[in-house]
Amino acid sequence: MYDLLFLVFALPLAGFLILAFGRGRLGENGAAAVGVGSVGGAALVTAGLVAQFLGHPPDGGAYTQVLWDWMKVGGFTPHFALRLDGLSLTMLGVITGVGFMIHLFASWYMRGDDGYSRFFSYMNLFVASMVFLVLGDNLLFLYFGWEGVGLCSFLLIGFWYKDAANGSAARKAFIVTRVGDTFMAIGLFWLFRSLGTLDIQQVLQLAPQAFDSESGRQAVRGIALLLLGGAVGKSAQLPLQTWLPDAMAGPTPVSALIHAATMVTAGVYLIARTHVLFELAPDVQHLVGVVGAVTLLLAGFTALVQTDIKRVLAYSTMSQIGYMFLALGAGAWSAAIFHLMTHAFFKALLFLSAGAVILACHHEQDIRKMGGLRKTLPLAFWCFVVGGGALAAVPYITAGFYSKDEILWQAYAGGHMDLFLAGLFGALLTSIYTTRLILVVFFGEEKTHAHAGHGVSYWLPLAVLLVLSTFVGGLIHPPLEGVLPAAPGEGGGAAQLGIEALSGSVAIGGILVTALVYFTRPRALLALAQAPAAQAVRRFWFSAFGFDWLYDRLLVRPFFWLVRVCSGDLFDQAIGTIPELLRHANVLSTRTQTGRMRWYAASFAAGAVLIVAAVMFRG
Amino acid sequence: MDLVFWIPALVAIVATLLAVTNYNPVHGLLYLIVSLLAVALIFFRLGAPFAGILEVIVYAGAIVVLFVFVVMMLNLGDAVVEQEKRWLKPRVWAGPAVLCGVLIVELWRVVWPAGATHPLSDAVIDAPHVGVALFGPYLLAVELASMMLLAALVAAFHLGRHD
Amino acid sequence: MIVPFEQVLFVSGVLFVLGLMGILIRRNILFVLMSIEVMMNSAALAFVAAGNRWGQPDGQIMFILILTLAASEASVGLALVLQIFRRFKTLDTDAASEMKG
Amino acid sequence: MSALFTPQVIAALIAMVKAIVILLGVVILAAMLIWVERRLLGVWQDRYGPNRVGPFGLGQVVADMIKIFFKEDWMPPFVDKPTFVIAPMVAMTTMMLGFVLVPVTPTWGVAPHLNVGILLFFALAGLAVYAVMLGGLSSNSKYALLGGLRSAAQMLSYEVFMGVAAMGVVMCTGSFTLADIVDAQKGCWFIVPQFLGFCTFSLAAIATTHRHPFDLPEAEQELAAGYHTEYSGMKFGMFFVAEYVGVVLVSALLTTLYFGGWRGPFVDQLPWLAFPYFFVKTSIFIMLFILLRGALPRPRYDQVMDGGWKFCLPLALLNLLGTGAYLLWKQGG
Repeated sequence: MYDLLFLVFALPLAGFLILAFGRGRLGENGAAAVGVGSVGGAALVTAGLVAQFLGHPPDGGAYTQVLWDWMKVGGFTPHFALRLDGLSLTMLGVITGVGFMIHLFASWYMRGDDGYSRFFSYMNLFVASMVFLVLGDNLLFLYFGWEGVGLCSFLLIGFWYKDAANGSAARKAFIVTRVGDTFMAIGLFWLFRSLGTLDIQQVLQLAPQAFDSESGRQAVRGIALLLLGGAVGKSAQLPLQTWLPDAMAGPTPVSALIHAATMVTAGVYLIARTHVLFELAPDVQHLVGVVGAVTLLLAGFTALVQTDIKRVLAYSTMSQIGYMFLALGAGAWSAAIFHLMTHAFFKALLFLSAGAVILACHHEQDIRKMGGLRKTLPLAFWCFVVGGGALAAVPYITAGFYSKDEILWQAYAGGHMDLFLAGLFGALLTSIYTTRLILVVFFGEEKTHAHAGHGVSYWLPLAVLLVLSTFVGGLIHPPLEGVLPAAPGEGGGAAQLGIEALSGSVAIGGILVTALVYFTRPRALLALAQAPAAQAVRRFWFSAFGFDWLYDRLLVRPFFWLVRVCSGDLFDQAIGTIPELLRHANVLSTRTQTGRMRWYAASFAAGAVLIVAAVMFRG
Repeated sequence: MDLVFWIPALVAIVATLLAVTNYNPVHGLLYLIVSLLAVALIFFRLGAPFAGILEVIVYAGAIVVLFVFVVMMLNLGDAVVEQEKRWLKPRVWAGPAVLCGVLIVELWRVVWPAGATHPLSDAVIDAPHVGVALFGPYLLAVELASMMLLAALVAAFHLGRHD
Repeated sequence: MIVPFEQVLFVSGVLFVLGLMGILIRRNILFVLMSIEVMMNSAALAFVAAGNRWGQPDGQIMFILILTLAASEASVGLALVLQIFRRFKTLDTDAASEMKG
Repeated sequence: MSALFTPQVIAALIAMVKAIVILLGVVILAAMLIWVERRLLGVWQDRYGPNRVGPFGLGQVVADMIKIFFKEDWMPPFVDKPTFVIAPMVAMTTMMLGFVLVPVTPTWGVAPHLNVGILLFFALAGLAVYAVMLGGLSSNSKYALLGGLRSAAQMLSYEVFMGVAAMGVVMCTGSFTLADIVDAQKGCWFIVPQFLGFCTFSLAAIATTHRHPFDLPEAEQELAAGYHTEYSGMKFGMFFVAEYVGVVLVSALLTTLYFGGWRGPFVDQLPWLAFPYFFVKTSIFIMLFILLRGALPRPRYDQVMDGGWKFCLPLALLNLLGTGAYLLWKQGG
């Protein structure tokens, strides 16, 4: 079974090639069959791998499949190899499993779109790249997949490229993440220079000795910081978070798969993968947690006031990834991955049902124009209730509770009180904005007429993800022992129960208070919102704490100014003379093009006469 | 003086000259055929019977036939002769003729320097020799040539269609 | 006793230049194509003579390749002649001068 | 005197005499064929045919020849004179020249050992197209032009796979030379291993001589007399005789290529049997061609072209492929 590992990325890649070279000739059903089928096949293989892994774990807890040598430069011979261990298996399950559900949903969602097969070809390429990212046994391949998913994210955000705004959103996402990628690339160079290898296992083994000296500690601090920069960019954390809300310009399944479930969690995966480096640099590790904490609070406040249904979810994604970073910072590696998994379930569910709502309301995304949809869209409503519950971490019955509570407990147990309090407050914010979203969209008066979807590719993914978002998802325990080090507070006992009670009551309290205020004091709420101070705060929050404005002033405008200043300088003029000369030469040479064949032949003949004469007189 | 070479050579030169200067396309083509047959004879004399016979079969028997065929299809008649007479004024041909004369003199000086004689042999290189070389070291060239013929076939078919 | 190699080359050169002259002086595209055939034929003659000079079949092989080239050229060229005649109602090469700069 | 009659000169003289005898024989045979054809057609179509002049109407040949020789050789004023004159000459010359190849008996033949052998026949057949084209073109008449176009296209098409078909025989023999080909048929005539080649070759041969059923160029109903509509007198006679010479040539070639030429039972013991064998075999083919004329309807022009390109050419290629594969297999053991 392990031999089939390569299929997990080969199948989507083949799907991509077929769809890309088919150029839409396959028709919608054919494209859907190829696009969904290839990911489905990958999911099946993954399921088999999971069964095998749990039943008969490979020696050393990891299986490596060397396909071929990629290149040979001096002593540097990276193998083209796939490595399967508990961590990558977990990621694989999320990518192919959730990915398959989203593909299935997308085959319903995208029907009738001009770029139907193009969409699936991008999606398949994305899945292939993401699988490659998590399976690569070498940081080089990880980086390869990293850039691959970035490319697919760019392509899919700008999928409806005819609207210029989508194109600029795609560019923004690409450029902002590129900043992080550059950090990461430099970090990898530094790592390779220090250790002479990029093979992940060797890095993890060599690092403790190699960085034992004072200068080594400085080096590992720098490397960890640079890797964090990459992770921050990909995972939309402070300060590179601004691209994610704009990325919602892509089709909703894209938002579900790439900008909620998989790609944006790549940063979490990267840090978990290279955890040894972060453990060697404790202050950087703590910085990871702080970044996560600040981001989750900022995103939580921002989500409170957003009016676009997808933007609310985008900010909540940022905030949830903030939780994961917080967990990483607190040393709760497994909890971070666990939350990554459950978050993939319930956030994919939320995005897909948001997609269902959007499509039912004729591509309306503004929640102020929705309302009372619970009657017309019962399935979407229940999905939102369960997914929102998981997001807000309603105790015991939702998947989100188990993972988030684990994070809070570990933060508390590890003595990171700052992180713990931030997380607790974030939980309150989460429950409030989640409740607000559900109340505004599904309750109140009906403002638009919605058409519910139908078909198996519509309800099956929602149903599966719905089940996974309940406590069922919380029962899945990723086999991470041996891959990631144990967290400080394993097997908590009474203290953990206390934390559970605290966080659970915070979540429930937030929901109840919000619902109560919404149903009983709508007038007071309105009056509060109308207050000038509240308006200012609202605007500030709405603009996501003004980061876009800040970056525009700080980076974009100076850059444009520089470009303008430089556009007419001396060098430019000097270079400009060359094309000018060429243009004149062109005008002259077009004169010789008379269109008369005999003229050309005569010049040939004259040339021949000259050449032969030269030969004759030379010797 | 090797008459078996020089007689066909003179015939070829004269016929070619007449072919390229004739007013009537059909007569020009007839002279061209004569020139080709004369060259075929030279091939026989040079010990290349296979090349000689191919020259007749393919050049004279197929390619020039195509020309005649096109002339028949266009059915130009006497008008074309009048037109050629108008086009072929001394003013038109004097310059190129001088240029070509210079080129001939130059070629004569270059390829036939005084005193240089590399004798040719009487040995016959027969069809089997050519065939063995053609399908041995030149196999790739044969494949390329066949591909070119296919391309020409497709192109001619496409161009020749009434649209 | 056959003539020396140089004399055959000279004859080939004369034929070539005659073909070249045909291209230079004719306006009728049919004659231009004929002249091109003459030029190719003269090149073939030079190759065959060279084959004899070295006692190798390669000269004749080049002749055969030239033959295929000439056949392709003639077929495509004549198809073009038909097209030109259909479009411009004349065989004047100068009529088809739409590519002038 | 003895210096003049060196052995080479004597050999050359003997060869010349042989050539003249063979060519004369062919021409006379061709002339006789006019009578033979008319009589035979008469027999097969249940009528008399020429039977008035001389015994069995044999004098009819002489009478026709006298008429053709002495008729006024009139040339229409609108024709292109040089080409008009050349065309029948080409027709006659190419067909007659073909006989230099044929080994009539082991010792009689002009150049049966020619190293390009059968290729020369294809060269001549290729040149024979000019007779038709020039005749049609120089006549300046639309019947002649259309007839010339048609027959030129037809001959070109059929020559292609005639060559391909004959290459099967060449591959079996390993030589272009007709004498070698006859020798190679000592054990078994090539009709057996090269049956497909024989079928296509004979079809193409009929088409090349534009005999019925491939006489579309002369289809009277549509094109008057095709490319020789404007011809009369001796020039017409040359076209006419050239056609019969062609029939004889093609029959002789079929005999040589596929039916063992002069070979037959006891020919090694009794060499004088060679000529009768050759004559009889060739005559049978001539009769066959005449019978075809009497028996078959004329196909439409596009049917003729389709039959050539879409039926005969693939068949000939198949034959060639099969032969090549068989020879390679035999060689490889």
